[in-house]
Amino acid sequence: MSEALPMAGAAAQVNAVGLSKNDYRGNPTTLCQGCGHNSIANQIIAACYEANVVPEKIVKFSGIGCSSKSPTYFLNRSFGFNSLHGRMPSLATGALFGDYRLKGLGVSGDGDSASIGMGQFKHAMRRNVNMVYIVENNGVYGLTKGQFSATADKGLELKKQGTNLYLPVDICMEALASRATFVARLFAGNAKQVKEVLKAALSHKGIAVLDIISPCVTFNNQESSYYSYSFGKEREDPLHDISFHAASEGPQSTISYVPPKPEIMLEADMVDGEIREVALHDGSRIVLKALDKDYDPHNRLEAMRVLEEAHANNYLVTGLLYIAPESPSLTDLYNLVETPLNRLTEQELRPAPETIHKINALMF
Amino acid sequence: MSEALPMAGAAAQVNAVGLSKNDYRGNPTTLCQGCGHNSIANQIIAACYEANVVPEKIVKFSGIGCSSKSPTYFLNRSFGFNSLHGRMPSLATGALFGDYRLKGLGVSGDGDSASIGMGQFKHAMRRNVNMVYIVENNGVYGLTKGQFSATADKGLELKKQGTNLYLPVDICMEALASRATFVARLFAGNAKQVKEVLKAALSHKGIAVLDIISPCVTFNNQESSYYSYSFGKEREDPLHDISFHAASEGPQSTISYVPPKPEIMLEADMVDGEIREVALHDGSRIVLKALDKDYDPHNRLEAMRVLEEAHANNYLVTGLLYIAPESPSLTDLYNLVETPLNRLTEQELRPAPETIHKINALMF
Amino acid sequence: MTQRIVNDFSITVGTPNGSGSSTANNTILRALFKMGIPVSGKNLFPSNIQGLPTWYTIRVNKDGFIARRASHEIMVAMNPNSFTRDLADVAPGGAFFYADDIKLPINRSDISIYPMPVKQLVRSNPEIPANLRDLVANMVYVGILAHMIGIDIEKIKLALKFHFKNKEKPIALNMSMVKAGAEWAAANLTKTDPFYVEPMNKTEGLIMADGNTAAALGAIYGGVQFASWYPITPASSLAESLNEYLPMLRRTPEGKNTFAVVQAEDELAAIGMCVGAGWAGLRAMTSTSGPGMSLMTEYAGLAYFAEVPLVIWDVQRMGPSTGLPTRTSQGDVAFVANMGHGDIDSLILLPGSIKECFEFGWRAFDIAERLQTPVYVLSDLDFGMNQWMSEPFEYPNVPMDRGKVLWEEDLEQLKGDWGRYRDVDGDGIPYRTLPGNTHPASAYFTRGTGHTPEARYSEEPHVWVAKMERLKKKYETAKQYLPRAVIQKVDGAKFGIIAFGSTDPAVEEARAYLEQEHGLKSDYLRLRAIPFTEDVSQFIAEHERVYVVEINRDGQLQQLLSIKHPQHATRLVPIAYSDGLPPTAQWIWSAILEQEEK
Amino acid sequence: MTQRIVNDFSITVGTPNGSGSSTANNTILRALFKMGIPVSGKNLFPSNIQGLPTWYTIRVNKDGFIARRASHEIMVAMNPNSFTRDLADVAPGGAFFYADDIKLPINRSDISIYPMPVKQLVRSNPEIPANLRDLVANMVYVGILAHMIGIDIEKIKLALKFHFKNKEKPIALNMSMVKAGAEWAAANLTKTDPFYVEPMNKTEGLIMADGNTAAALGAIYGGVQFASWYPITPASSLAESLNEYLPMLRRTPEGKNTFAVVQAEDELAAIGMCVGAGWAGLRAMTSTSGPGMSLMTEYAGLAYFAEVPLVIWDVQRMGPSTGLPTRTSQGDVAFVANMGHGDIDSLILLPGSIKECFEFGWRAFDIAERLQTPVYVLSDLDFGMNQWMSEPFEYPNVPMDRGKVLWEEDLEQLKGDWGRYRDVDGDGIPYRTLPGNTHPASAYFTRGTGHTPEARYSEEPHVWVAKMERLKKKYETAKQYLPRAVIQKVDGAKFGIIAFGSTDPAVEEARAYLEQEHGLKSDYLRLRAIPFTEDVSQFIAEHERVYVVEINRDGQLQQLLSIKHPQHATRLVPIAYSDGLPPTAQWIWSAILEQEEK
Ligand SMILES: Cc1ncc(C[n+]2csc(CCOP(=O)(O)OP(=O)(O)O)c2C)c(N)n1
Ligand SMILES: Cc1ncc(C[n+]2csc(CCOP(=O)(O)OP(=O)(O)O)c2C)c(N)n1
Ligand code: SF4
Ligand code: SF4
Ligand SMILES: [Mg+2]
Ligand SMILES: [Mg+2]
Repeated sequence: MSEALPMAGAAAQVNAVGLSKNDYRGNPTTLCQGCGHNSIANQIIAACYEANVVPEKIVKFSGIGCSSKSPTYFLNRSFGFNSLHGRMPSLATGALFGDYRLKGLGVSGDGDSASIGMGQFKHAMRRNVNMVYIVENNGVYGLTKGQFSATADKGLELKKQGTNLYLPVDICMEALASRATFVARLFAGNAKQVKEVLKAALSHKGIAVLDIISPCVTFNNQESSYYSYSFGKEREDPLHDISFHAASEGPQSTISYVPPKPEIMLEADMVDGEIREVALHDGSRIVLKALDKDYDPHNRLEAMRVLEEAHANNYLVTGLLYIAPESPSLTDLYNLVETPLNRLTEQELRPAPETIHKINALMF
Repeated sequence: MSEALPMAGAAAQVNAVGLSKNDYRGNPTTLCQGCGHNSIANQIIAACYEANVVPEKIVKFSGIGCSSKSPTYFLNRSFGFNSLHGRMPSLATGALFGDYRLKGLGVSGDGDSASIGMGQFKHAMRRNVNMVYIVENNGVYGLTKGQFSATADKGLELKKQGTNLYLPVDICMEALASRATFVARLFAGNAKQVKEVLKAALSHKGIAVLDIISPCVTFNNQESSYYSYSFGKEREDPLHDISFHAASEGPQSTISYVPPKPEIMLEADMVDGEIREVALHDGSRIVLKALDKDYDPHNRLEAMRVLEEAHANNYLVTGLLYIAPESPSLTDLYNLVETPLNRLTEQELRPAPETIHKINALMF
Repeated sequence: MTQRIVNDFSITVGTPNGSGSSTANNTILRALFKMGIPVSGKNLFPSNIQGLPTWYTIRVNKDGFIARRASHEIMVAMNPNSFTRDLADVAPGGAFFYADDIKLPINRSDISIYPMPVKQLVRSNPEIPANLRDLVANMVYVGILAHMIGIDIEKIKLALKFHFKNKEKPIALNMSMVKAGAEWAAANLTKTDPFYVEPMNKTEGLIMADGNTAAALGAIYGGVQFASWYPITPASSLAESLNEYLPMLRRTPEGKNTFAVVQAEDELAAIGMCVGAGWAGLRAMTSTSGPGMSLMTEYAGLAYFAEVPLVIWDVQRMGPSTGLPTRTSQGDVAFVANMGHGDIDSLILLPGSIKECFEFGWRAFDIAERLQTPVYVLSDLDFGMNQWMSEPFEYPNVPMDRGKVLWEEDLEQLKGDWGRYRDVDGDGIPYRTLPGNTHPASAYFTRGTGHTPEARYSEEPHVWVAKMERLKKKYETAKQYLPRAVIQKVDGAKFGIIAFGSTDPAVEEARAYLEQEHGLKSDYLRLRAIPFTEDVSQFIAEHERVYVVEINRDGQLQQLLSIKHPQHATRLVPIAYSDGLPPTAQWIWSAILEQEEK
Repeated sequence: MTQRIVNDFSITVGTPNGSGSSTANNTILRALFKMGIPVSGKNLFPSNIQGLPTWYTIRVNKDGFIARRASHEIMVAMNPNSFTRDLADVAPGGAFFYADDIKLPINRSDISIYPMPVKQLVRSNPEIPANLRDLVANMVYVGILAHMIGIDIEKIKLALKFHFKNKEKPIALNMSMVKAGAEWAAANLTKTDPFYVEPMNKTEGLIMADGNTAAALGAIYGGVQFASWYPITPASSLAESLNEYLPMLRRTPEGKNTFAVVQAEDELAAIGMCVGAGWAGLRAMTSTSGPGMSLMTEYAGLAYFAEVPLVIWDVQRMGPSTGLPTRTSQGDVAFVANMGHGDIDSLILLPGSIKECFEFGWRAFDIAERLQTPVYVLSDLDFGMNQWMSEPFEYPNVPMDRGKVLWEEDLEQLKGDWGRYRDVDGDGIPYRTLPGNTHPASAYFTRGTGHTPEARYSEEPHVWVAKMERLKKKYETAKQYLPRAVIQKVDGAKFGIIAFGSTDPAVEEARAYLEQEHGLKSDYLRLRAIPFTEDVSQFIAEHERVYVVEINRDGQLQQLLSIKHPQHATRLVPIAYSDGLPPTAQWIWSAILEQEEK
């Protein structure tokens, strides 16, 4: 529809697929000023632009919440579906069968994914649905005005809500327990890292879970919370710097939203300060820089250990925690025809007339 | 109701609370002969009898499935509620507020808890609901005739269902990720271990998750599956022998279903072959015997490691994986009056008449 | 001995659940069918896998009336736990066959009693491996019955051949027991009952199928591209039939799939996936029963409001709640008509035969995509899980209707000027684009919140009202795409009958009875869709009394008809009853008689 | 200058959402209320936290008609984004106040225009910290308005005192801006509009409250013991009010709680917990809105069938689907009446005032426990989230009815001979025991599947039918426990009106208008519960035309009335409309006039 068209006549700078940054924008935000979710939306725009994503090859999904509103704030040229509270994963799962060449980009909240949506969230990971799954994690229900979500810390106090009595859900731990194939924890205030991990996630085949701590400036900005900016900034403990190299710089076919390139495999063993490349399914790469220690993002248990340690020591660990680059995504498992399902014709879909006799013959 | 009364005039042997084993029985099973669920029901009867549980102090819960039918096969003198598919946890959570002195005993299936019930299952653990939560895990939907459940192994083949395409849910890993305070994996064929861990679980304050591999003889008994008896027996890798010592042998007050005794705390550090006692909230104890190695069931990460290792090496690890004996259970957090809520009178529940004026005065 | 009673009685077999009697029972059914005699077979089974009593009741009727009957002329008692009751249930003058290892008192002298040495005959056959003995034991009663009432052994062989897909070993094994039974009966039993079957030619050209298989096949011919489901009785076999037949019918020569079937983690997810797939342009369906329908409510409302096509099969079982999972009902009509908070209109298809299960299997997609809305197909356990005689399935007689979809070239022509929810054609149906469309103006944003014709968020009161009124218009438009009612009128009808779904055979039989025995002629409208089309209103207007027959407590369809026909509300008399069993003609005619004689 | 118009107009304030205008608006409302003038205030706000346009509309009416009006005599425009529209919306002859930093064209000469130097006045007050400037800016228009229409500054102070719980600092800060505004207006503005307020004595003895607070307080006086909930607009503040008032009213002298409130992970769990708690003998409740209701469907069906008491508040918002989360509606009536697959009957309470929100808050528990079934209370956003004048809350005038519960001593007397689902008293209501009962015969097993009077599993057809018929009987029994309709009859009434819930003020105003302006007198039945009691049927029978007024598209209540009154179905004329805003009297009278003039 016309609102989604790039501005006519603008002589803007373009990327490898011939699009300007404007082509990646959405409508103006209606979130609060200073909301962490806004900076994430901006990084999505930047990441897609820099990664030469073709917007029509992305499908946006969300549940319900402030976070779930964000898909209207980026990629106006992508289809999008703002579904039901906690039920984005199933919708995305079905929709991505429409055209297996599309990449899902889901934005959810901690209430949306960890409270009401826990079940669907877990099952989307089990299925390795081909999507980037962002949880904009602020520990509260923003849109309904500040109740505790399931990621709020036990003992946290909020004015109208009293004390939170229940243990927090750790999104990354859940992702690991469900064998998600790409798991990262980020901090919305750290724009560059968000952008780089986003680019990596967009190149990953299967589900990439990004737990992005994204403070709610309006309802949860106390000193005692993980999810407030000030606290987040202090406690943040970056695991890696990640920078993204597109495998190809030339204009891409419209079939793939990410530049396809020969695969570059990950080398073994890392030492402190070493730069490590992780090969992604499509041949593009991410480069990991180990800041603190030899961290191997291919080891699930190690990722759990790092999370446990962080939990025990009360700090946030950010970066790419885990990646399993070779797992087939859901649609890969279905032995589908090459033409996207939603472009098949009647001839291709309706069995030939003569088959009906065979079928009737089977009915006795 | 009269069906639940012990047989009149029977001169049976009685336990410390003066009940015979008959007082713990239920109706005859309607499950298939040889179903793993039946042996678990029998162990529940034995465990409750031996642990001197007062049946009226137990409330049985279940979802829907063959497994969820079992609560009618034991403890006819306990209240029970066969709820909805996947929604037992919420029902139990609410019901146990009725009388905080009651212990929940939930029986669910892998479909019931890991497929449809994933969300509620996880949230019950977050809340540390005061119940024993048994998952009778057979990797299939028994009652609906043999479809894959979420704990079925990826690649598993079943006649009418084809190949399972999705990763299995690991109930114990989920329990650990959600910080359940008591997590064990058992094998229904190993009656003694089931009984002993059950007794320990009944003494635990808060949620005790028992993932009991319980083969479906009718729909999932292939060689390639974890959940068949033959395979289970071979692969089983017992972590500990657990035996339960009731802290008291005398007749118990009707208030507590488990013998209260002075607490015996757990000693630090274990060596191979050592016997370790884990203190439970009510002073009764379990004794752990380390078979393979120094295993510390107080270390969540270690439990995860053991599970990961077992997974990598394709075997089953059974025993008490994790216990956090000191966590308050849900009802403990609510600062409730001593009288059970469901016995409060109108006087106690309706604010005094004069308060209405104060309230009206506040309305402007 | 009294007069021979030929091709007009019921046979009921009582066995413990899970004892493998279904092969035997189906074999009897199929053999009778192959003899050209109209038959039906209904499985009255418990919600249990093994051990509880279960019955299979076969109606044999030369006139083609195949509704269940409550009386059992021939009873085969294989289950000690239901023996006494089975014995009591035999119609006076009937025949009682029983496995002679059941040693229980037999206290009736008004019926013929035939003991069957089942165990003995099985054990005496050395070819039968010990572990299969219990299984093939059931074939003994097939053989004995065959001899005693005259079932053609060759037709039994045909049935077994079909059942075992021509595999010789099991066919031979089972046939040996059938023969052993027949021979034993010939040598040892004296027939004292009057019941016989004789060949006819009333089933020629017909097939034998259950409604779930028919629905799945229909969907496959309708080009189903995506199905998500969660197991539940009695709907599971619908999705399982998709799994069975899709690979056969819908793979490319290269062996690639033009479909995907996903077993979801629950019904919330099953419908969520379907809504996603339908939105993305796939012919998407899900199938479930009552509890699953309840869980699908929220997503159903979204699909209605966001205008996403999908097909939902509700194979009804007995509710409320978990109810009787293995018993039939038509109890979800009112719920489905109101499925979702807020103002909702539901398009509902009501197949009334196995052939229509097939037909609505494909047609539902055309309707859903044309109207861009969920289409509910209400079947039930009786259709879904029982074998029925049926006209053969007919290849779809119209091309697929994919509805109003704009692809790249369409947008090119429109110069990108389109709006997802604009009512361009005045029929209330807007145009849509599908993800994957690469035209830069193709994308739009879908939501369950208020939106303008351009699909932008809006809370404006007039925008909301306009949207809701357009949806209402669409509901009106729908009528022209829905199957008309099937109306039978006769001269001198005293009243009308409205029914739908699996009650049709019972209604037809009741009509015949009322006419023959009481001279009460009736017109009959078999409803096939909601909203009600003009012909339905006219039918009601033409009759002073219209009996609305349905298998539920509250007369749910009658209520919906009342709402839409306030001027005739008092004419609509509910004949509503639901006890879990398929309806009998007697229930209908006696209820009508009671009213008519008032 | 034209004639003074006193105490009869509307004031509407347009601000950006989240700009803190609610203190200012509530202050105006409360001050007017304290002046003794009938008022109402309605917040027309977007589903957004900060930035989108929002309006607050105050009706001032000396005759006590406090329904919303569509015309705005006084408009205060604080939001550049809605400025143009706000300007256009002022009634001819009205007054337009605006923040003078908004520099947009003003193209009307038929109204009075008053610029307000808001920013300037705020900045010129050195006592106001920079970070609070935006917040208190709104007090400027309070002050200006006060001066211009005559709001008593002392009453404003009272309102602020209440708002800030007597905390001096904020009261002083805000009052300083009110005064600055008033003084500036006195010095700089010349009044050219006719609108004034003057003190009256029409609010004496009344309170000011919202329906969610009232409901929560009512529940507390009803002895609520367990509440589980999941946040959702517009229901959240009901549970949050429980959290606020329970500790004050329901702690023992030792500081222990006689209640528990659990925030569930979603609505499936919220109702599940409630069913558990209700089953265990607690007065259990949950509160939600449309989407949550949809999700509660499956458990609601179980509670109906297993006969578990609980109370469900549905604070209705605009559906279907996510709809307009911050707009009001009465759109869930049909859904709730059919909430669950299978045959369902729902007990529904329909509070029609804030006082009734309180009353039904406690009464719902009595009814639920007496009938052992879910009780739905349908409120709506207009009640739930807006401030209303109200009669004071009344202490419950009857003792609690805990229904038929057997404790240890009862079972002792019965010698353990009881059955959970036996209809001992012939009223369809059985007896129950509660977990924790230590009598060895107390326990029973509850299920959503078919069961005998002794609570044993059963699939027997007659057992099922008996159970369902008993439930129907219980539904009949219910009528004697439900609140009767409130009926107003006048001599010479030409027709009847049926309405419920928050439409009452608009209906009353419409009736007055129709009588005064058109000589059309009407009788009025305010419905307070479903099922319909005899008085409702009689009311319908007494009128040739009965207008059924409701805020939805489909005339849902009218449909339910039609079903139950087929003989009068044509008399029931739906006056149904729903655009998200609270109804106006004009909508009702014009719709009725249109019909009457036909
Ligand atoms: C079924 C249902 N229940 C409740 C709601 C109300 N609701 C809207 S957003 C929301 C919470 C959102 O929290 P989160 O996902 O953390 O997003 P945030 O606003 O914090 O970004 C809730 C409870 C709803 N829309 N649907
Ligand atoms: C909402 C709903 N969906 C589906 C069903 C049908 N159903 C009954 S039991 C069951 C699966 C049970 O599997 P599991 O929990 O593993 O138990 P098992 O029978 O294997 O012991 C299903 C899908 C149902 N009762 N309710
Ligand atoms: S309320 Fe919180 S989460 Fe929502 S938009 Fe505002 S800052 Fe963001
Ligand atoms: S079907 Fe499987 S799970 Fe169910 S009772 Fe039989 S053996 Fe057990
Ligand atoms: Mg949040
Ligand atoms: Mg199972």
